[in-house]
Amino acid sequence: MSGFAKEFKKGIVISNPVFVLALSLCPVLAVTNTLDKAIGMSGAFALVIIASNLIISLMRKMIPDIVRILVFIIIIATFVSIVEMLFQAYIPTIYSALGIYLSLLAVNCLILGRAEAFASKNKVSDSLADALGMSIGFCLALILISFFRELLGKGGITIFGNELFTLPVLGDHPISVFGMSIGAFLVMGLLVAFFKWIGVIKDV
Amino acid sequence: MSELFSIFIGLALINNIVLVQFLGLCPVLGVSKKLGPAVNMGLAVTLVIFISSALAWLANNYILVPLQAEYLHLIIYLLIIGSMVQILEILLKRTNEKLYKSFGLYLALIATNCAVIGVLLLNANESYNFIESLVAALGAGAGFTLVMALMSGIREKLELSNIPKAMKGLPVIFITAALLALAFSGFAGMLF
Amino acid sequence: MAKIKKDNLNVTGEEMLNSPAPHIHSKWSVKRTMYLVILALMFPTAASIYFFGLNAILVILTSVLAAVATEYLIKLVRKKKFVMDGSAVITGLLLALTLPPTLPLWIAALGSIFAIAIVKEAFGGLGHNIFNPALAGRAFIQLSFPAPMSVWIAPSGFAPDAVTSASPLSDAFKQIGDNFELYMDLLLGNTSGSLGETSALLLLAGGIFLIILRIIDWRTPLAFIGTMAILSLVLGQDAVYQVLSGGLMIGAFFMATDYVTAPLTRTGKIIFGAGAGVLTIVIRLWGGMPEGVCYAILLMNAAAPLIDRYTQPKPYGLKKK
Amino acid sequence: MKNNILKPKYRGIPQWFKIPEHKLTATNAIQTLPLPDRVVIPLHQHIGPPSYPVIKIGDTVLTGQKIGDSNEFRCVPVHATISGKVTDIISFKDVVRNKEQQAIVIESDGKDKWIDLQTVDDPESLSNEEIIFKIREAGIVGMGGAIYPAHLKLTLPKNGRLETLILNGCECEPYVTADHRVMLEYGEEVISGLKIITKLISPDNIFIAIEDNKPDAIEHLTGIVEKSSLDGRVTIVPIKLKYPIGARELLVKAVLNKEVPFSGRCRDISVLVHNVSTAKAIHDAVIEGRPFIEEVITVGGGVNNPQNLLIRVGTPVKNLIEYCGGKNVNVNQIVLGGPMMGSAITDLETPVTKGTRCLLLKNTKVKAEQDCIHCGNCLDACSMRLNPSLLAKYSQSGRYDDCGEAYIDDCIECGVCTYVCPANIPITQYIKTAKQQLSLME
Repeated sequence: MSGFAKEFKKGIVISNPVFVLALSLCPVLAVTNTLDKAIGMSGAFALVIIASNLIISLMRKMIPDIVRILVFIIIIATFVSIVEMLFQAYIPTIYSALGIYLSLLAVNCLILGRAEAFASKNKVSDSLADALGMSIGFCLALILISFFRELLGKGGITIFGNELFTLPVLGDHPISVFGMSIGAFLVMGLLVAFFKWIGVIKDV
Repeated sequence: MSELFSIFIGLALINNIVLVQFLGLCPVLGVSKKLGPAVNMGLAVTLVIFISSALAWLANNYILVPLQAEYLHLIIYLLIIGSMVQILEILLKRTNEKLYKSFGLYLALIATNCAVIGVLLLNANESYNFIESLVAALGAGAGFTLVMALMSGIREKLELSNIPKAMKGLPVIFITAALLALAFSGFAGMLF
Repeated sequence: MAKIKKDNLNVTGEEMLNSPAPHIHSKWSVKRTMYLVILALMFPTAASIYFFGLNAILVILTSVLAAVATEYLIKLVRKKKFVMDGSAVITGLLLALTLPPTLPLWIAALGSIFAIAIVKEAFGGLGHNIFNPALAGRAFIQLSFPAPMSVWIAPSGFAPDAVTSASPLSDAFKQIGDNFELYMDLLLGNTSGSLGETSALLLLAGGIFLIILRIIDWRTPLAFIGTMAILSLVLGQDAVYQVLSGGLMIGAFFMATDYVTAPLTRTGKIIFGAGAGVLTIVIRLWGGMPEGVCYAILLMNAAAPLIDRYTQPKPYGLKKK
Repeated sequence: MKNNILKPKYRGIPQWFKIPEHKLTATNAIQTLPLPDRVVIPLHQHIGPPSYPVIKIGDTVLTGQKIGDSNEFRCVPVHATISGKVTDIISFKDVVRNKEQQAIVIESDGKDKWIDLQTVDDPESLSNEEIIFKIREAGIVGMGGAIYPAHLKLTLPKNGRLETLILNGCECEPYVTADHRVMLEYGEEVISGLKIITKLISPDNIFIAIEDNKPDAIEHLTGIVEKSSLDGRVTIVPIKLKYPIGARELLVKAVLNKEVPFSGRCRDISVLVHNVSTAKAIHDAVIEGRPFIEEVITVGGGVNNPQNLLIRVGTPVKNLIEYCGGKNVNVNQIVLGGPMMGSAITDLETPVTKGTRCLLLKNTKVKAEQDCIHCGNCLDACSMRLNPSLLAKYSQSGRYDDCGEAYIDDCIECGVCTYVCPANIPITQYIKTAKQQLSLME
């Protein structure tokens, strides 16, 4: 089980997919203006990466080397399509808020990267741990970024319609830039800088 | 005519594909260290977006819609892009060795570039007609190339700057992107 | 082989300074340049205080103090020496001059903090920033707080009853008055608008002061204002009005000439000014933003490294290829 | 026939960067420095391969006797500048060329006994080869700062000729007045040297370029030319004084409105530039048979009594300062050469070598280097139209190849960029470092 724990931990801290590897940034930045969207995206991401890692790891001996990337893409795209349909059916508000970025999970470098670098070479349990670790790391990063963006860009935090709290001055005059793409780049840049500064992230 | 112009300006400047829609960020972070490669990448992406937009529109309107299989559009688009990149690579290699050498490396990367698939999905979402799709593709390509060129110019300057240690690398590029997006916000609400 | 003996080398025993050539230096220094710019900025600052009274003083003080304090804190965190070279004061002052007089002070401070911390110091401080800090700060708060950023009051000096009125660039204002009076008001500054954007004449005076002292190059403002004037005529606009109103004067003389963020070369400066002129008129006529100068300069800032790259002078003796 | 006066075509760096002249010693007649007790004569005082000692420690030498030479054609010999005994051959740190080299120490016997001098009355009686041999044997190097062996410049390329000769009387460095005094006091010798050069290369056009702040020198030389056989062939060009107009690249531009090709030489556009003091040395060598052992140097700045001195090569700096009344209290830097291009020395025993035109004592405040603010001053001031700030930044970050691509070879190291830099960045120093690194890479 130590192997499982190791792979699990790796995804959350040591090579956090978002902050350290700087992979799959387009969903990260696009959907983090509210916590709701970030959580929705994290869920979709987890479903797709776990399912595709599982399938690819199971099929790893069957897939011919020469077309493996194509096969991975088709497997991932299939799962993305399934998740899309699930979201559309059960949580339509989040589905429409996520827009094309949900479909874009299909070309997510992170999912494809894990499939190619890990799942296609390792046994099922390790691949599953890897996928779980990556999902949680991804989820934590998204929640962190969206927390700051929503706090500053909306002046308070609201989760699924429940208002948690509102800031005194910013509640009336939120710094709406943080809800825009500028805020996404800004928060992302400052967070990575902060992690580098306190030494969590080493220079790559 | 003005509608087409609005679509072009919309994707190139107002809702810049990179700075506002976050599409194609990986090459902006990865291949923008030097101007030459950055612009080549931009042009290659523009070419791929343009051709695959045309193919995707045809596939969508003549295959998927009649068959009522729109849920398959993601997979179809990916197949179109993948095979097109492959064909382009072979064609370039056969016809123009020099161009292949300057483009070839990036072509493979483009297959998974979210800018390409993103534009196809946007076209489908907005249900643009054929011409509109092509103009949107050109606008997106122009916006992408512009940001690549500006970013590489800035990064060449940053190479010689005394950036704080914690800011070096990714953080300063993100901040630059943020400020670039701030500058581009001047185009917001532009109407012709 | 013996070396020359050290003990009889120096007659007086004093240590002589060993520094590289050249051994003389001009009067130019960063501090001198910065303080001369501040001096030139005193013209529009005085005008803003004359026209907007206490409001102006408060906004300017807040913005400048926030800028200097932010720079000081960041140098402290980075364990670098804080030098009062005046650049933070310029940023704070320039930012304040682009703000409306009634802006809540905390917003002005926020703009200053953003300008110094993110736009300037994150890139390594003076000399390393890509974008003009004051303008980026203004764009930041303009985008975040569009409502308080577009409250304009008529100039009333220290009188307490401020009346909101239309900004010169808003459409409502364009209808009023006979042209000559409007021009005179714009020239003298007797209009509503941002703190420092009111009096074109005093901005011009400050700018010419800097040009005479060779602190700024005449090419940038001339290309900027010239392009604006010509394009206005071509597009059937009132050229005098387009040139005198809004932030063009302060932008052309004080923002577009910012050393750090503008091109180095002379040709580059002309291209920079002309490009900013074109973008300003495009944003003014077709854009959704009330004023284009700020964004035009920021966009040209982004292009400045590329402009520099393609306008390097041809070195002496180099044959054209 | 009257010699025409030409208007210069290039006016140097912009007016607002003009460097103060400080030519305080322009009216001080040249004084001869008393012979030193001891001279230190470096063996490598020119551009080209070094020379080697031809005497041994303990030998007795006469003034003007050759003490160092080598078989290399591009090498020039060095001579004893006083009579006496060779006491030592030491290792010597040459600050001007920033390298370690050998130097011969001679203790004076106080008699200044010369070797036999072969005088020639009419240079026309000698063949060109004989003259060039005499110039080489006399150890003459260019006095304009480049210390390039004079005989090499005077040897015509095979089947080629040099169409234009420019005699350089521009002395643009602040403080320095040595050439100015040479033109006034040794005008006849200068023109005689010019005649010899003219005989050697028979140019179509001869120009004498003198800065317009020396009207007396212009007048004096014009008078001598009019009385000489060169009358009618010479054009006098008064040049507007703006540092670094005396550099040959810029002088060619000012006089002929032509540019020396990139990383080329004046010779490539069929031009020869010679300094007035070199012309005088050529006269001394050919007509009077005297080797190059004396030169005129300005001692300026923080001495009690600034002077133009005629000194023997190898005299320690200390002697010059003492003769000029000692240094002022606040002096903290001694510069061998002009204030713009000279090298600071920390050792008062440092000998004055061939081609040194100035000894400057000054008070320098070292200012801390700040970050570049992109003001563009250096770009506007650079006469060679380079981008010094970029070169300095490339050099700072060790990107020497990029320096090469930014045309660093064009830099003449005049120091103007550093002079005008508001951020006190030692741009010239960075450029020199990069050039050194680039030459090491080759």
